[in-house]
Amino acid sequence: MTAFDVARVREDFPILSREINGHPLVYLDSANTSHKPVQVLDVMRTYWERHNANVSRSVHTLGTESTTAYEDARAKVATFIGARSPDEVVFTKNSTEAINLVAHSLGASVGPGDEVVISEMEHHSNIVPWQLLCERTGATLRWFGITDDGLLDESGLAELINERTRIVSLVHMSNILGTINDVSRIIARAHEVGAQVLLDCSQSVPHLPLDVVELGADLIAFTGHKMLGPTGIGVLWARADLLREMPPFLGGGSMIETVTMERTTYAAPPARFEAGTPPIAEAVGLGAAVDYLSAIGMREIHEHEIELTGYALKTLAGIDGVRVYGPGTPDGRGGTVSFDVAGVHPHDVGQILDDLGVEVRVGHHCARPVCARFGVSSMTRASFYLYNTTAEIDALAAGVEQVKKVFS
Amino acid sequence: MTAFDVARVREDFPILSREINGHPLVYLDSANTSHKPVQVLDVMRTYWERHNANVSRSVHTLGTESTTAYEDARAKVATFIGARSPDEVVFTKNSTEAINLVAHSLGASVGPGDEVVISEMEHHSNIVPWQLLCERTGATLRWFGITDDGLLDESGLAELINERTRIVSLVHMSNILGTINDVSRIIARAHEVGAQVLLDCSQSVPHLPLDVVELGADLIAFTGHKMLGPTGIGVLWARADLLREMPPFLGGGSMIETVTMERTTYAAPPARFEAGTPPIAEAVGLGAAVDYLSAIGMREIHEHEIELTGYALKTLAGIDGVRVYGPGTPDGRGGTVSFDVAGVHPHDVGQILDDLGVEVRVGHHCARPVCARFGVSSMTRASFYLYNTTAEIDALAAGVEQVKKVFS
Amino acid sequence: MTDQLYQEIILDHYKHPHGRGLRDPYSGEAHHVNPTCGDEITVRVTDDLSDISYDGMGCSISQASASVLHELLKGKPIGEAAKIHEAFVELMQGRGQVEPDEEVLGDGIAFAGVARYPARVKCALLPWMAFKDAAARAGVEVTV
Amino acid sequence: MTDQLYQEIILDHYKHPHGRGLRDPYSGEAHHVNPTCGDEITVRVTDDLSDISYDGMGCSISQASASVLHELLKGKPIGEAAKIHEAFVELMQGRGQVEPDEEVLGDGIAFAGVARYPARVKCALLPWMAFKDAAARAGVEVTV
Ligand SMILES: Cc1ncc(COP(=O)(O)O)c(C=O)c1O
Ligand SMILES: Cc1ncc(COP(=O)(O)O)c(C=O)c1O
Repeated sequence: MTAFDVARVREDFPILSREINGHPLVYLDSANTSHKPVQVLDVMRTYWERHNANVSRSVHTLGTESTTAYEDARAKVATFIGARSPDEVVFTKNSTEAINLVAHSLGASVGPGDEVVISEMEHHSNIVPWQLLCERTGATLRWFGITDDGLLDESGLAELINERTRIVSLVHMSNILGTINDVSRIIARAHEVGAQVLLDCSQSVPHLPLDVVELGADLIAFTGHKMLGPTGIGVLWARADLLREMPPFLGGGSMIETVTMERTTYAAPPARFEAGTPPIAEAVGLGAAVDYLSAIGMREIHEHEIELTGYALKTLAGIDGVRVYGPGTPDGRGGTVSFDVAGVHPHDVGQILDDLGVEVRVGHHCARPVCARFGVSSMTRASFYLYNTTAEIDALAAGVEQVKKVFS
Repeated sequence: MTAFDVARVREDFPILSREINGHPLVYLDSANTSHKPVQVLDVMRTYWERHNANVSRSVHTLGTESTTAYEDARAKVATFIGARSPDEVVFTKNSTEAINLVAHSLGASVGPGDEVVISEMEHHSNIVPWQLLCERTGATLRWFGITDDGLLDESGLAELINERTRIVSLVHMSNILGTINDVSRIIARAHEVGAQVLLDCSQSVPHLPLDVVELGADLIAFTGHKMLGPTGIGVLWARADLLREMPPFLGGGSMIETVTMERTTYAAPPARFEAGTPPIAEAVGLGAAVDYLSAIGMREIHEHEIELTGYALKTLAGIDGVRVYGPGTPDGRGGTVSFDVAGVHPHDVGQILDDLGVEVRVGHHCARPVCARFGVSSMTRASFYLYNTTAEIDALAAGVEQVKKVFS
Repeated sequence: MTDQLYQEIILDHYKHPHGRGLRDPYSGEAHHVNPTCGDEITVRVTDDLSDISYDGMGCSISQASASVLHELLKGKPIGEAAKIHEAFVELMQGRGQVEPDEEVLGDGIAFAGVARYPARVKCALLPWMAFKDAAARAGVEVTV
Repeated sequence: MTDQLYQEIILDHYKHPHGRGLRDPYSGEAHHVNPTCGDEITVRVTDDLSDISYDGMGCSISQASASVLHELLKGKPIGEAAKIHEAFVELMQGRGQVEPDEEVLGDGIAFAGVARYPARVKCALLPWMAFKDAAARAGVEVTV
């Protein structure tokens, strides 16, 4: 593909031809979950109809084909994020499990007096695992704040990350403010004091070109269903040398070397962290998703989204009574735009928009501390992906006018 | 369906028309993973092409449809196992996660001096989580042995399960010996001393009519991919009152009530145990699998498998040099038959069989202690499901003769 | 479509809520949260239901529902309040199949349309569930 | 099909293994397990490779591979052993695309067919990986 052609892209997504309440579907909720192109669905169907078997356990032909398909998917994901080796890629069920895995495995050596640092901008999935870890171990949880512009407040960096800090876990792109955090200074400081850095890339990997070596974090987590893949699959990437030292989290089949009644030894990574039958078809689907994204080009996708975001910010700014949260220009932010319609509760905004076929998310977006920070209990959020158009943003704007009419 | 018609059943499974190495596929590895009927694949495809959205988070139409589909699947699974309420059904990624969940959640109140009881017959997924729990907490792991006939050795029951016992976790049907454990005495004894009983029903729920209330255990675990469903989904069932008292395991989105920086409170079960975006399409697929199984009838399926097992035991007994492990008759055992061909390593048996299109599993079947108990490092296993035929067992027998020829 | 949901009666109660604000004295209080959207409500009751007061943040449906609750249950004999409570919950959980009785539910019948929106049923029920808890803490059982 | 896998040479080595059994003296020992199937092998080497002894349980491929390893590497100068080791590993990991050199690999060329069976490559490599570890422990690096 030479030029990005959104009309052609849309043809790959059967659901986009659906009607909602008599209107064409305008899906602006991809930060919640993305739709799947036929290319992904077909690969999974073929897997099930031709190659289905369990992996890593059978010498038979189907088992070998399945294992190859599963490991090829791992290699594709590794290439997609610039990992040095497929062995750095662990398949989990979603981002949330990947983060919990780290909280338990790296967290196993954390104790009283140690500190874990997160931020006020985190998704609940990057808050609760650390609260639970601190409860289990007596470590202290500390937080970066958010500036009025919706950026990480780094003013206290040198004190916040100190020699007691063991783990720093931050969102790379906020799922509510859209902010793309430039984490280079924080990573540098963390490494200075010997702390490990986990980045929650659930919103960045699907939308930006990302290279783990350049990024410089020690671990990252992301999730398949937000990047055109199926539900039931997520990824933990970690530096090979770190992963090798991490103790297992879930125990069971396929993560062992030898099991005896007295004592069990564990397989090398990534197997060590993949107990039980993994999400095989889902990994294969994610591999196909990554192929699809790569064929179009992550740079092209990102540029398309910058265009949409700029258009949306301008359009929403032009509507009386609408206030946008987070950075006001597409610089340093992704295609996730949360806003408020004066005097109307987001639930009601979302309901009226749905009536017009416009699907946005309303609520606290699993990021309640961000809502609290901005003094609201919830927000309305429109989020974009490669298949969205500026015409859909016009539909959103028309919907917001309708909202104002109903609640005037 | 009035009478069980295996030819008609086979038509629903596209993969069964495949050829392997020039021979029709003879798939005898369903204890490892089962194939999927078109009915399941179609439901998932329709979900993705028409209703795809995240659950429990969106008020829009797609979100409502997805949530309904997901919760309907929970209700179907609940009915399938006779649960008193859908709220007793927690979706996990597989059996292994379900068992680890229990080991962490129930296990959180276990300490030094406490005892956990499992058996020598367990799958690694029901061994390693308990070894890890005992390492974390200082509790003691104790084991039921296996008799020469491949049954649980209950001779030491009264001492083995005592007032120090907190959790008893046992396999309901062995994935290697085929034994269906009559666990009634063990459950009675465990309840006498106040211990909770988890049954690993990974092999029983797919193959037998099962009612959790009759069974009498406190919790059970099973896995979607072994019961015509997709990978990426498993189930933990637990009594509502027990589940309500269990602390969370994984932390993240959707399992919370309120999150603040200081303190988080948790949702009621099942949501409390489903952190992050759940395997939505996979749950929908499992719901369709349960519909398919119920339409045919679990009793009919079980009877078909008893017939196959009887035929297989007789056929294998008639081959010189073949030794079958586990119970010698279909009484009290399921359609999973492990055997040994004298003088030939299982890897080689499996390879020659695969050459003839016959797919069996070889190795330790994630149950190394069972192999050790019977003095071997591995076994060859044929396992049956509703789509298998006696003709396929004849193909297995012919294959074993070929094995003997090559290695004579 | 959403005309069914946003009936005039509901919008009226939303814009002009009855009995809003927390008052003393009271015998039982409960605070409920909708975990999906973060909406909250606090309800207080006296043990004879002579006052029901409430405050919170929420959408039009949950706010109007609280106002209707106040109007319907305040000052009612306990047995009657229990019946109205049950009728409202039944209406909400009826997936749009239950025919509401205006004699019992008064303005509450405007919520019949909400029952067709599973995601919003929780909003409508939020004050009613909080009321039930508050009443229980005041020693009043509103289960019939 | 499996004729490619179960070449006569392999079956011969399996039925009549060369140099099998653990012997003293030795300078390095390693025990390796194939986690999938539970197969095991123990390999011992002297620091001049004048003896390589082994024992274990395993399938025809892993057992024959150990026998061939013994035949090819025992008594070889370390540099040459390293080359043969590398050639064998390369052949196994070549997915059937590598043409084996009989000059270097001798009976080892019979394993060319194994490379087409990903599930069995681990079996063939099990003794070679154990040997490498044992040699390292004896102070001998077999990486070229
Ligand atoms: C008895 C038994 N328990 C547990 C498991 C683990 O199931 P899963 O791999 O789906 O977690 C299996 C199957 O692999 C099994 O047969
Ligand atoms: C920033 C961020 N982190 C974590 C998650 C959790 O992802 P999942 O629900 O797939 O585990 C999400 C999405 O829900 C997210 O947006």
